[in-house]
Amino acid sequence: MTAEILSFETGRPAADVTDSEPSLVVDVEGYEGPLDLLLTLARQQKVDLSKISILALADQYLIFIEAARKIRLELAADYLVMAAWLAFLKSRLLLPEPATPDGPSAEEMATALANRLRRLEAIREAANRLMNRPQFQRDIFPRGNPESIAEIRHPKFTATLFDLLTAYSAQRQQRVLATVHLTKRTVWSLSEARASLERLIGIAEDWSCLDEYLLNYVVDPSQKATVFASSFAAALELVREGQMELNQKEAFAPLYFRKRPPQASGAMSAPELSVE
Amino acid sequence: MASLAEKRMEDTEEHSVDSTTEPEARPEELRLLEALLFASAEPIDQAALAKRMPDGVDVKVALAQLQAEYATRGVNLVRVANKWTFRTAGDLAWLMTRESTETRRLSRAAIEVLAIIAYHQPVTRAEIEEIRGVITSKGTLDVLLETGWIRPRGRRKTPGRPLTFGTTEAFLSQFSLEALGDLPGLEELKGTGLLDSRLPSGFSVPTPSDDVALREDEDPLDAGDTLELLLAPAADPETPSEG
Amino acid sequence: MASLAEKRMEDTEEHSVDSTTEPEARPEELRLLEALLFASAEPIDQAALAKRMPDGVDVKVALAQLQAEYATRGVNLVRVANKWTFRTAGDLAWLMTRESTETRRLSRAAIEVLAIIAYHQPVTRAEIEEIRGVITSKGTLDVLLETGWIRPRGRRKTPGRPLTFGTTEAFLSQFSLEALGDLPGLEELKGTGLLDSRLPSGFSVPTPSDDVALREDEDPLDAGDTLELLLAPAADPETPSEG
Repeated sequence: MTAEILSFETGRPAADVTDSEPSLVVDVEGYEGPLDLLLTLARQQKVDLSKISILALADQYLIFIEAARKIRLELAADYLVMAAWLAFLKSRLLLPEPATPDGPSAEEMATALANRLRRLEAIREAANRLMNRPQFQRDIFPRGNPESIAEIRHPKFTATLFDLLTAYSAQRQQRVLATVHLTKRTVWSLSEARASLERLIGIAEDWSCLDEYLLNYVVDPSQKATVFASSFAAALELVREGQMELNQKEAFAPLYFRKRPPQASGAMSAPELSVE
Repeated sequence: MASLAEKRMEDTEEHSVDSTTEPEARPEELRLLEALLFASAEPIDQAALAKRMPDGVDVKVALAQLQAEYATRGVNLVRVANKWTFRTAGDLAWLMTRESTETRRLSRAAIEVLAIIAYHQPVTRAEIEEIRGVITSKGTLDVLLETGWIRPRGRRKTPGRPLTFGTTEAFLSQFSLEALGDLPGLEELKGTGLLDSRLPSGFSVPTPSDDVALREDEDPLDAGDTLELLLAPAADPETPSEG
Repeated sequence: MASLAEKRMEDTEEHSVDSTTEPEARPEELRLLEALLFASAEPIDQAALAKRMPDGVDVKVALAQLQAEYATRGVNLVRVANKWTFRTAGDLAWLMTRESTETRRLSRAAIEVLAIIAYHQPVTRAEIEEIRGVITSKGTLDVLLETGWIRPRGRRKTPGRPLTFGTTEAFLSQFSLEALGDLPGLEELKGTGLLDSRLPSGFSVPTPSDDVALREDEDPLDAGDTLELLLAPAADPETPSEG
């Protein structure tokens, strides 16, 4: 996998130097991209990354890539781009700086690369330390047999006074109406009222107060309303028929009636219903 | 981890009130045992514990020591069916419960029974049934007793000595009534349209009273009733008598 | 430590109250706290604990006391993501080997990406790739999302509105971190200026933050993101903000 052994001093594969096995095992599969490869190469300089020789590193990288190409190892474009960039950087580093530098100087570019490497290394170190922390469920454990917190439920019942009264009224009423059949409503029918009025007319030759008569007539006060209503309707009918005259001074004033005088019987077409 | 541990130790020193003896003095096997017992999903027997302990540790002694250490704590080391486990102290059971209230609506039947008890109290179950025309299920009364709004107040002096029911102070409180006499009477019920105005003349609505004094036809509850009717809330002796 | 402990012992002797001989001297709230925390498998925050404690108990002080008491035991009281929980001591990992719990082995790439997210959060995929100098495969992020340790937290206000990633409470819990500030080596990293994504190392060194509040250059996730990123664990709205 990662059997590249490159000599820092020469920038050439160590295998060449120690002319034992001539084979240099070059394999990029073990690397997470060119930066990873560069970092591995840089580590072999065995110095603080801040003091690394970018020039030497570029050489190492280019040799590695060259070796890989020789054995027709398929290289991802990333690696080639980096190789081209490093070749460019190397030439800039070797040449004297142009008088008017536009853009970053070669030194700055080299520092930037060194910083990237330092940062990658730092994050790897951090990752390492992170993973070496005691991990939950691997090194340290929670309560194995947790005790559950029992839930005691207190029901809170709701009901309103309205519910209560409705329920009470409904069932009381229901029971009453179910057993005691509805008492027959005592209502004065129109014919009843007419018959009574006809009897009254026989007595009333002069103006008489209808209300008083009715009151005398009605026994049960609760029937007052129905007696009034029916009598009034019957009275209107009798007036229309010319048998009776009605008189009321104003709205809601007592209603007076009398038997229609006989002389007026001829003028039936104009019944007198005067409301002054 | 090292840094955290150190940090924790520093905290320790800051707050070191009167924590136990020198930690160094505590035998390591107690640490091991407590960690094992804490993390185990089930109680562990002594043999299984011994298997994980370093050689030469007297597990029995260590367990006894650990048990003694935890005896006064909120968590105790207990032996259950010959296996060891940590359990929260028995006297802290109250702490391990969470109380919650859930709102429940009373059933129609329950409200009806409640209303009859309110207006007709003291009233027996048979009387409630007579008014409603249906059998009252045990469950309905149980639910009402659970609400705390009704209580058995005595026994009717009739054959079978049936329980008489009445309402409680909680009932008044629930329905925002100052006294039971505030329940609307016949005319008011008619006025609100709840009762039909055409009801027969014989129809009446009792004037409700929750006077705690027993009526003439009531006996006090029997001594055994309290046990028999666990659900029934105790009558509040402080309830003032209401007209 | 030893000298301090001795000093403490002297202080104790002055008052002639030795806590070990008189277990009754231990404040009751410590019993309550230890029962609650011991029984629970899940960390509990201080507010929730305070709710269960009697009035007048300074829960913070009591927790510190309890933490100190347990610091040298096989079970420690630790704070994880601002919540308190008992856990077995880290140095007893050898004892706790469990046959069934096999932790997933993350690939080297996944570990690196996780570390970058932890130390640089909120961070976009492009920024992760910039640091690693290599494309991050979709699979790597998927695996990390599946662990529940990272989450997409928003979108960076830059062209393309890339997702920003951050860590979760589960991450803190997994690595026994009280807060992100406890990340190992964080101070050194900040000191070197290497945390800054810009090159060369600049003046301002950003501090990683898993504060749920979005940064100025972050937008909230889109409504569609929830569907698109089913793997992403939901953000815990209760997470208190961390510096």
